[in-house]
Amino acid sequence: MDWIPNFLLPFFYAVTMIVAVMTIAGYSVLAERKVSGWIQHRVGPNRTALPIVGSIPIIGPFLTKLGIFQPLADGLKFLFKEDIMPGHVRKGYYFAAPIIALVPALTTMVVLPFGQYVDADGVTQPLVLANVDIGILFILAVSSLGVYGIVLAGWSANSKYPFLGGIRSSAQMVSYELAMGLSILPVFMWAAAPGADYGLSLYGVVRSQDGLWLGIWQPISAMIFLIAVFAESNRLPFDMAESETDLVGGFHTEYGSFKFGLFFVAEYAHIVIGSAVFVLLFMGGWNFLPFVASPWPDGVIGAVLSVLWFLFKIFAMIFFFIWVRWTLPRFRYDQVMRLGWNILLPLAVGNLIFNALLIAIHDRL
Amino acid sequence: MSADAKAETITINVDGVDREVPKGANLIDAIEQLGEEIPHYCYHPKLSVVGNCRMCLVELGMPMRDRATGEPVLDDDGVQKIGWMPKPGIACSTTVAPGMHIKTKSQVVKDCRNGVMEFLLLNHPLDCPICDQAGECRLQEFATDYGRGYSRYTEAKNVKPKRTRIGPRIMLDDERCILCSRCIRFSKEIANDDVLGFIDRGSYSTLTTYPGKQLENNYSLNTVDICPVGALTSTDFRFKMRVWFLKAVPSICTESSVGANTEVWSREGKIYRITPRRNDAVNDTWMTDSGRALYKQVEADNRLRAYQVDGKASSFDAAIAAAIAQMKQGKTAVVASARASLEEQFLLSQMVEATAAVRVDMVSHYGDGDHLLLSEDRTPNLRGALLTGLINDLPDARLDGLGKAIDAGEVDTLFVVHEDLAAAGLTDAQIAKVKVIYAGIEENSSSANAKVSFPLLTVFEKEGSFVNQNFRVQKFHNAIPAPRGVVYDLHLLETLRAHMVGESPTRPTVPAVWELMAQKITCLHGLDFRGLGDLGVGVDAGRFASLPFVESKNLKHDPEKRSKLGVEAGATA
Amino acid sequence: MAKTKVLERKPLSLAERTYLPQIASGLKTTLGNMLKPNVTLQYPEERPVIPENYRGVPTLVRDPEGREKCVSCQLCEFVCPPKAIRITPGEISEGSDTEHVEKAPEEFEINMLRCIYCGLCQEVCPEEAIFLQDIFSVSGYSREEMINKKDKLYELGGTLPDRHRKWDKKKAAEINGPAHH
Amino acid sequence: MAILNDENLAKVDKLVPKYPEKRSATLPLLHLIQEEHGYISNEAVEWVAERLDLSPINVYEVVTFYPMFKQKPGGKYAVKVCRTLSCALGGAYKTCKAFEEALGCGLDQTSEDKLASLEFVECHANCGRAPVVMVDEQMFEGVDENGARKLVEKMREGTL
Repeated sequence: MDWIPNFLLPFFYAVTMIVAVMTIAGYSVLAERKVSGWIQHRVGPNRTALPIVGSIPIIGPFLTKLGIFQPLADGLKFLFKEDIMPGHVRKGYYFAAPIIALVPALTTMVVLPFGQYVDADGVTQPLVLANVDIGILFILAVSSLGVYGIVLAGWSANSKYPFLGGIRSSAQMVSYELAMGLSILPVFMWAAAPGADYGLSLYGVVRSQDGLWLGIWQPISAMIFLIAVFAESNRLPFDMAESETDLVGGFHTEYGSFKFGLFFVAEYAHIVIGSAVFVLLFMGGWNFLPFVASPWPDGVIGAVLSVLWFLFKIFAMIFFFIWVRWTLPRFRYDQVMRLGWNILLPLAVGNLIFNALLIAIHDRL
Repeated sequence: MSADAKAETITINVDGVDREVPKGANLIDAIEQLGEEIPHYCYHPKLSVVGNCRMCLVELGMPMRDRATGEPVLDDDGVQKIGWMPKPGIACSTTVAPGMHIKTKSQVVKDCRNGVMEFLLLNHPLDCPICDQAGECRLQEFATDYGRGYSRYTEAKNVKPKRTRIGPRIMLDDERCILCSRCIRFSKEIANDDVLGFIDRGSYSTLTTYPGKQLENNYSLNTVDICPVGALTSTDFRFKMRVWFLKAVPSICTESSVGANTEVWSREGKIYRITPRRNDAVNDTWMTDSGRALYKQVEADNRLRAYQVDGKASSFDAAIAAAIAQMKQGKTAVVASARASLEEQFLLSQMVEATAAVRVDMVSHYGDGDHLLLSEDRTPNLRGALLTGLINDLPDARLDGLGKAIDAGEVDTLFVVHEDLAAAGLTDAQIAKVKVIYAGIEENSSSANAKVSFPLLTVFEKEGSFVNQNFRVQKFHNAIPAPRGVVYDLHLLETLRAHMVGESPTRPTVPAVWELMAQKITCLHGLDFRGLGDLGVGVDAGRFASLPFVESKNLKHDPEKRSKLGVEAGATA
Repeated sequence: MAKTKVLERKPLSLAERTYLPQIASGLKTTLGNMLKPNVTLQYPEERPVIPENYRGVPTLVRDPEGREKCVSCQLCEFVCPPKAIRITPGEISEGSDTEHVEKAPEEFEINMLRCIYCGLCQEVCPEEAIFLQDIFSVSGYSREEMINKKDKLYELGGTLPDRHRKWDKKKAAEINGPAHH
Repeated sequence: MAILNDENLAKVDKLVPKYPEKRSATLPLLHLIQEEHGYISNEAVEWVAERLDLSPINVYEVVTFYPMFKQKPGGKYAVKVCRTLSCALGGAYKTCKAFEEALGCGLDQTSEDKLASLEFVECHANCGRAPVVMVDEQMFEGVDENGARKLVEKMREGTL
């Protein structure tokens, strides 16, 4: 009877993971609203209160003021709003689109390591659902599927603004996927150096950043990757697909209630995943600080601390995402294309060649 | 008249400018004709001069002459010197004289007015916010021109009774009274009812009636009009509406054949009061109290408000169809009205032609005249019916002739305008024998038994003209909108006429009807509606001048003179 | 033709062309703003300080004796630019305590759907009976509800001190008779 | 209506034609009536008006204008205390007060026993010795408070 560890346990882990990512995504929305409020000298959501929790003397009002309960209310609202479907949409694709948008975002987390556990034998093991060697390839492959959701949504809506949004989104996705892929090659060229046994495993990348973080060692790669993540997750200043000023709402113009909510969550899940990957690749994962040995003790406590540290970094990245959003204006479409093809792609190729040469020279020495 | 006036002018010098004024005129009137005003309270052009308000003080002077030789006294430049009177004099009791010099804007004059205003305002309660006169108050107007803006009087003001009923229609506020005595003079000189007077003296002076008497003659409300302040107010209009909201439309009083010129004051389709409009050829500046109450017929309970067929409300088109069907059966008689306007009578005469009516009758409404502004004929337009050819002789008070015709079976259908058949002497049996088509303002015995009833409009809801006792054509204007759904009387008559002859009806306007009338009626040749002006035009009575009209001598009517004038009447229009 | 002066556009430096310094300074600005203290007023709980001459909802006031000050002179109705005021004047019946005032509004309506809060009614009122006070938030479920009737107007207006006591003086004078004997 | 006795009626008949306008006889007629009755009633006003072809209000205006015409019956004596400047300075107010107390009535009133009516009037044109008091047609000078009381006593005794 080994179906419990073989089947039920992974399932439990997966559900936990989904809940965690979804929760973080939900609270990213809150963070977005709150931070935008602060940046614009407003207060942001501060009214929603739970019946009992909200009335606990000091804590209740404080949480309410922070808007902690707001995502709950938003989620409920999305759930219970009337589900309006325009008459002119292509129904099957219209329903499939939000699911297709969300599923890849959630799937990528399977290969995301989020901490380490040193067991009683002193063996360090990654905390991950599936520690596959081709982790980064998996992520690149699956996450770029998310664009199908957007394209389908744009097309199935059968009206011009969503359609334009979908087209733009796919073009953008194609443009930046290249630069993104090329930008992380040097990372792996260094991390998966001959002798290291972990190939394209993300865990391996983190392990390799024990001392020096790759973000410092490979700043150009980090920058290109960061920009590409912005573009891939359709964040400002790259939200061509839904730019309100010229496309009304882009691909989700015709969506409402829970289906819109799915898109919404998918977008923020992308941010979470993107932040996590960036942290893993360039910010040392759960490693404490550059050149400082991680002080995590062995055992469960060390594992929890490493996870928390990793989460902290993710949150910092999410904050950065939001911060950028409320600072930079949206690019024009042609600017987005030029940046992707004319600048980032050559830069990434150049960076790759430069690093290859560097490694070649390094190996000769 | 105007030609005469032009011949008799003299030159006076007003504020350094030589101006032509009518000879023998009062100085205030003369200046008014020049388009300027000398402020005054007690003076009234139609009343005697008392000169007790002192507001009209002006500087007066005559060219100097040497007393001994009678030679003009010249100054160094060889211009005749002006002998200014040492003190200002009141303009109201000064008659213009050739060469007279007056100053109306000098500092002295202004000081005089300032002083007079200060005294008048000493004990004035300053209750303009609750005063009905506010907005048309001479005291307010001159206080803005010559008032000081604040009072130097620190003592307590005089207190007098605020609401004394000095007549059934008049309320006196003693505190506001400036003792100009216009009302007293009016009662005595115009109304011949000398009941008002000032009792006590000094600051106790009070306007009052003799104990046990009231100002209750039929002209009492004119005292309210001429009161320059808010001392006398009409109980009917009191506190109802501020005058600045009211729109004044020139109209004609329908009470009697005098045809007093009036102004109808309304706001948003509701009439609040009627006041006289000055017309020296008709009513001077007066009118009767009873005439002022006529606006109440607009909202009277017995007003006919809807088109009816067989006593049931119906649409205009259905009522027209029913009436036409009835009249086409033939043997239609028409009872016309002297209360309809000239244009309506004309269109009715057209309709009479179109229906080939067997006879046209009219009912007279005579009462006692007061030899002033209430004549014996209580209809406004009897002479109009004569001019339009509806009738050829004076009507009787009873429809006996028509009654006989009905009895003889000569009449099947009766088209009645305004008149009450039972009151006009038809028996129930006679009425029952015919089908009645009634058009009128009120519900009465005619409408009660009518096959078809058409609501007509009051004089306030339409425009048109009346011919008064002196064959003077005077027009009235639309003051308030007609009741919902009721068409203009002219439209109704034209529709009936057109359907009778199988034409398609037009919507006749008063000026358009006038064009027709001017062609068809001899004495209206060359006239048009606009040309009547606000004061009306006298027309040639022609062969009707010798008819034995019932009007006796009154304010502007002299039957003897009238019949003598005959043909000339038109010429002096 | 006015002379046009062509300004030469300077070429961007390399650092400027990367935009990175600009982005960094932008981020600095937004972060600086974020850390500044907030000025937002938590409206329904916190109320703004209403200055004395604030022009809120027009109301009718009573004098300290509880007498209605309005004498329905209708000047406000006249001056009201959007014609929001509607007064039916009435007479104070003889024998009442305030019969010396003679006139009071029988009905007084201010249509808050029309009112533009210009304050001309307050300006023009000779009896100091109408005031735009500190109420700034009005709402209702129907048009009828938005027309403030006389009762509502007095309820909103309350009582204000009367500096002149004109009618009190007048009444005293009526009781005591003329001052000079 | 017996407004005037025969003697006065005869006077009236002589008076009226003396004036070019009848209206001018109003004052003399009113004086006659006041002399006979001591006051002028509304009936008298109406009688005068009829006699002179006037409206009653015209006569009424005259009656109310002059303070010397009484509209109500007064006391046996009419006491008039001067209040104009020199008399006022000379103590007319005190004198008046004394009269009020002695007669037991206020100003412009008649004492309860109908003895006298008291008035505080403008100058009697006899400013020699203030205060000046007139009782009916008799002039008294220098009437102080004591003088006033004495005058009232005399009136009571009928020795004035």
